[in-house]
Amino acid sequence: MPILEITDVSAGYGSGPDILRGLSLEVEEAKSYCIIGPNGAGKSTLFKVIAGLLHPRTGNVVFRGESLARRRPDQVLATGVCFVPQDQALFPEMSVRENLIMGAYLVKDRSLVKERLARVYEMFPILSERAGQDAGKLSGGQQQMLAMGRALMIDPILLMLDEPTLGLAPQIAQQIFSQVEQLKSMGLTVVIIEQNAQRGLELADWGVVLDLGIVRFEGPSEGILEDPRIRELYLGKAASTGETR
Amino acid sequence: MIEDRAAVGPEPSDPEPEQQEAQRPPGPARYRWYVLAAVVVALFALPLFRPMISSYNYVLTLGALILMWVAMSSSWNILGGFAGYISLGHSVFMGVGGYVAGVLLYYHGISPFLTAPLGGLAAVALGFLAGFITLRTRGPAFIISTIALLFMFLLMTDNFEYLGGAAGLPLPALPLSQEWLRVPFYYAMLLIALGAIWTAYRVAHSKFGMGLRAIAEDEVKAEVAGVPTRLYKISAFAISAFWVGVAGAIYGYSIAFVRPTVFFTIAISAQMVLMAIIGGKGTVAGPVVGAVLIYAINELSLVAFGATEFNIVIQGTMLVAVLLFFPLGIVGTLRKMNRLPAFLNWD
Amino acid sequence: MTNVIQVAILGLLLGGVYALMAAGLTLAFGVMRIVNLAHAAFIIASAYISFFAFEKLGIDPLLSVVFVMPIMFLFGVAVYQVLFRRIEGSKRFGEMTVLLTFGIAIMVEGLLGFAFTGIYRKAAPGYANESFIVDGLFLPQGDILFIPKGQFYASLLSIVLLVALWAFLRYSQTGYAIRATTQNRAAAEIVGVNVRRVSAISFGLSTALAGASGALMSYLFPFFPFRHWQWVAVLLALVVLGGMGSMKGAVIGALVLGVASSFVVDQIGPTWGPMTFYLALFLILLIRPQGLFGKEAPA
Amino acid sequence: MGAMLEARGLNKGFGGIQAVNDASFEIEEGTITSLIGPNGAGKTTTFNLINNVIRADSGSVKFNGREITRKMPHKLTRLGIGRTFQVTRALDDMTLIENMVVGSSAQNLRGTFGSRMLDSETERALDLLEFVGIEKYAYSKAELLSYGQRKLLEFSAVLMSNPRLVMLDEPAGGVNPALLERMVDRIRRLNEQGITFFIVEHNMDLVMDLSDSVIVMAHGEVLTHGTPEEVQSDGRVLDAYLGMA
Repeated sequence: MPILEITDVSAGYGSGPDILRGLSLEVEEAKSYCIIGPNGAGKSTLFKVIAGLLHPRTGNVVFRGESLARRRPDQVLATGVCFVPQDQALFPEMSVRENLIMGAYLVKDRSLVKERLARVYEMFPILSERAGQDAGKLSGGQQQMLAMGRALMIDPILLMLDEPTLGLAPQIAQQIFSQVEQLKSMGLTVVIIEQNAQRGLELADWGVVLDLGIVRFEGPSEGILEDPRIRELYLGKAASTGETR
Repeated sequence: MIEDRAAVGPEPSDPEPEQQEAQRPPGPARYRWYVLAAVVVALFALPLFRPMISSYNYVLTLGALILMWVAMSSSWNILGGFAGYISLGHSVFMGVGGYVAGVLLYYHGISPFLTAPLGGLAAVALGFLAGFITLRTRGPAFIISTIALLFMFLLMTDNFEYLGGAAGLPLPALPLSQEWLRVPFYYAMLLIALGAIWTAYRVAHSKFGMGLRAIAEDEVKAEVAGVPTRLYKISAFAISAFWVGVAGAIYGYSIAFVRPTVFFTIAISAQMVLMAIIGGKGTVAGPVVGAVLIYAINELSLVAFGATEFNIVIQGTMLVAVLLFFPLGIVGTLRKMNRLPAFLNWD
Repeated sequence: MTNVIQVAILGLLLGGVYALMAAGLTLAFGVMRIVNLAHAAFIIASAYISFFAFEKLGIDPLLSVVFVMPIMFLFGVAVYQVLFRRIEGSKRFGEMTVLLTFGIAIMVEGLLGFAFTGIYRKAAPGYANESFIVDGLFLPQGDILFIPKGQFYASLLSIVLLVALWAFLRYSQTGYAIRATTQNRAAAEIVGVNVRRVSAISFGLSTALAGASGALMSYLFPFFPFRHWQWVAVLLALVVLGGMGSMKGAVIGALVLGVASSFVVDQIGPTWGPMTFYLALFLILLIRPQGLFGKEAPA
Repeated sequence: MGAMLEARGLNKGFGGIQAVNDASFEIEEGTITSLIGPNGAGKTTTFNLINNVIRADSGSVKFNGREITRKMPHKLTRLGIGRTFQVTRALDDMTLIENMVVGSSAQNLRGTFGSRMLDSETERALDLLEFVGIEKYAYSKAELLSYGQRKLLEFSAVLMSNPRLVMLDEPAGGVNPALLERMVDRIRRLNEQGITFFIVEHNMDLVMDLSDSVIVMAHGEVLTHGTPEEVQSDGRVLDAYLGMA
């Protein structure tokens, strides 16, 4: 029984063309997904549609029986769907602690906020060390951890991470991955867009390959990278067949 | 990240928008020139019909003022309409023109009818200088700096003895009998208005004007396309100052004094902005239509209500209403609806 | 030496009031990118309320903030809902807000002129013409300092309000949301802030601050409807100087320029005071177009 | 005789992230060179650094042996470097013809304040619009064009200034196959006439088909530079896309 059902969604920006072109996808509870695909495939757009930041032109997004397609972002968040965008989207002049508290903006119970804050600090000790520092002054990796930590403050059911390791050194990226691993083990449903496809797929139960605004193919994450269609997707038709021009 | 904000996949369908044929759009109907020529001839001939006009001086004064506003809002439009840089302190140039001519008359006895172009050039010089500094910013900060420029000049003229301080300089009247006194001012303003419209028309129909419109739409794109944006912006500022300065010179003479509060008040700048926006900023005809209309409304409400405050309320309300409902102004909106009379299509 | 201290004190007292006035303007710009040219018109409108409350009902201008601020808050929320919501997301939003508020300023000015005519007003509560006198202490023998009571109270109230604003922004739930929206509107949406609601509240707060400033203005400075232009020019100069949207920049700018203008007044003459602000504005545009605490705009 | 375009040690950081890191490359005259790489590799930033829309932190750019690092963009256009934008920035409120002519250099005051368009310019603009096949919209406003047609407009407008080097930022993004074919054909024909192309593009079929040489960027650095075949068979390139580097 999927918790998130995306059916036939088309979406685009302003008066621009459709970026998602009738995309359908099902996400099951407590499983983890890695979305890969070349630039321009519509990966980030898909996340924005789910998060309510972009309304689909056609199709529907249903989360646990409720339609999200016309909801405001804060209403989507309240259902337990949380989005960590690619550009981290922190509040640069707020301290780490304040950023985390902002993450629980919709949580009215103060003691609950405190509890979760402690849990995030435990999971990301570096954030607790830097609690008083402005978020804008953190390193790239720390900012990413803060973005993830902030997402946890709402205690999400479904967590969407858009390229969490973008621009990070391999070692730092490794840390981020192990933290995602931890989130998984906590029972969260995680959907991740990851450039480091190999690592991302290792982490995930299920791989989804997007191209040109639709799901090109999906399957258990092992073996996806060996699929010859992958090479073609990233390096052109000639590359997959081994022929040259 | 910087890249791929709007990464896009191929488009399955690329609907061809509905289009007319590839010809050049039909040229503007010819009769518009007859209409315009007739209007200009009528304006030149107006003072000749003295016996037929009951309140001759009132009509000429009114005519001169409307023409002055036509000139000033048309000039404002070159910077604010074409280039998209809103100046809320444009009357500073009127004051510069007024004071240059006023000083030359008061201290040296040279008639403003001769020195008005000098007033305009002084305004141009200030335009260059101010543009050089204020055009380093864009948007709100630029607008604010134009207001500050205006108040700087108010303060300075208020405090310079040479310029007569807050009381200003009284100017000797034109040595003419009362009955002919308004005629030279009327003709001067008519020439100024025609000059300003011509300038706006030339700018609109030049590479320069096209560059300004590109700047208004997307400055970075314009620059990369090859438009020297900084030079063009500063030039637009300076050019848009010229006729305002000339008009100021004649206006000071016509009221027989120059005084800081006559020129350096935001109300006068506001008027220019209002006229251009209501008429349609960025079009050549818009400011002309706006100036005539607003001035007519002002006069009517003065006659009807007598209170200037009420006038101001109407102006503010009109500005807000036009911005919210017809941001393109009268001419712009009519054109969009394809309802613009041919004789007003000057672009 | 005593004179220098005296001038500096007067400047600081003035700067405190300027800071309060500029804070409201900065709040509106920071959260919603609204350049409110009508801010000073709102201040003058509020000054009339306080003035008449004093003249007719004998309510002390300093106390009148208790009702002027809520009135202006509601007024601001209404203005936001009626005017700004409909242009949100439009192409040239910044420019639109300037022109719209320009129109509003003209309207308010006209209405005030219509209702109260153009004559100068100034409330005169008892303390307005009294001073505290400081002597002894560290001062040379025989020298004394005057601290005008009216300005002292005004400055004190400004500080109280600014601190309250600071605490509100820093510790309240809504304050968090306002700061978050200021710093990163998209991120605020992501964490569940209803940015439209926050915008309405912020604009209301901004006009409420104008209300408080007006209460102070009613007895500190003579006012009449047309005066708001001079004020808004000075306040906007302050806001640009501080780096548009930076509260810290606006407050520091207000204090520094308050003192600077006070020295200009002392040394050159009272009419040159505002010149300090304009000159500072052009100087900063030449050296650092993004303002003291502003950030460089991306390409 | 050096290369036509020579970038040396370009650097640009945004906040904590090094968008372009010590990038050096050369583009030979008469070639079609593509710049590819995963998201966030710094491709568009590199473009922006070359024509100085964004100022480089360090490094230099030479065009035909001439230092152009600090030159204003409009001067570069005059020197013969044309450039399109990723998100098409057509001047919506202007007609296609005006879009074409707006940048053409007015040589003197007469040219600047004389007629909006010279007959020769109109003719050339019409020719170029015809060349890309959108001449029937010549006197309509650009806002009426579809997304793909805008790309063609942008492409043809760049040609107005008789550039020697044309930089295209994602010419194929959002363009339907028919229009795309047209675009590719036109690029080829112009290249045969001796115009050098430098292209950022995601459509790998197009890149591999069209390019004489391909520069691959990842993490702001130039990873490799070679022929399409070399790049396609270079294991590091796919690894860079899939994050396995």
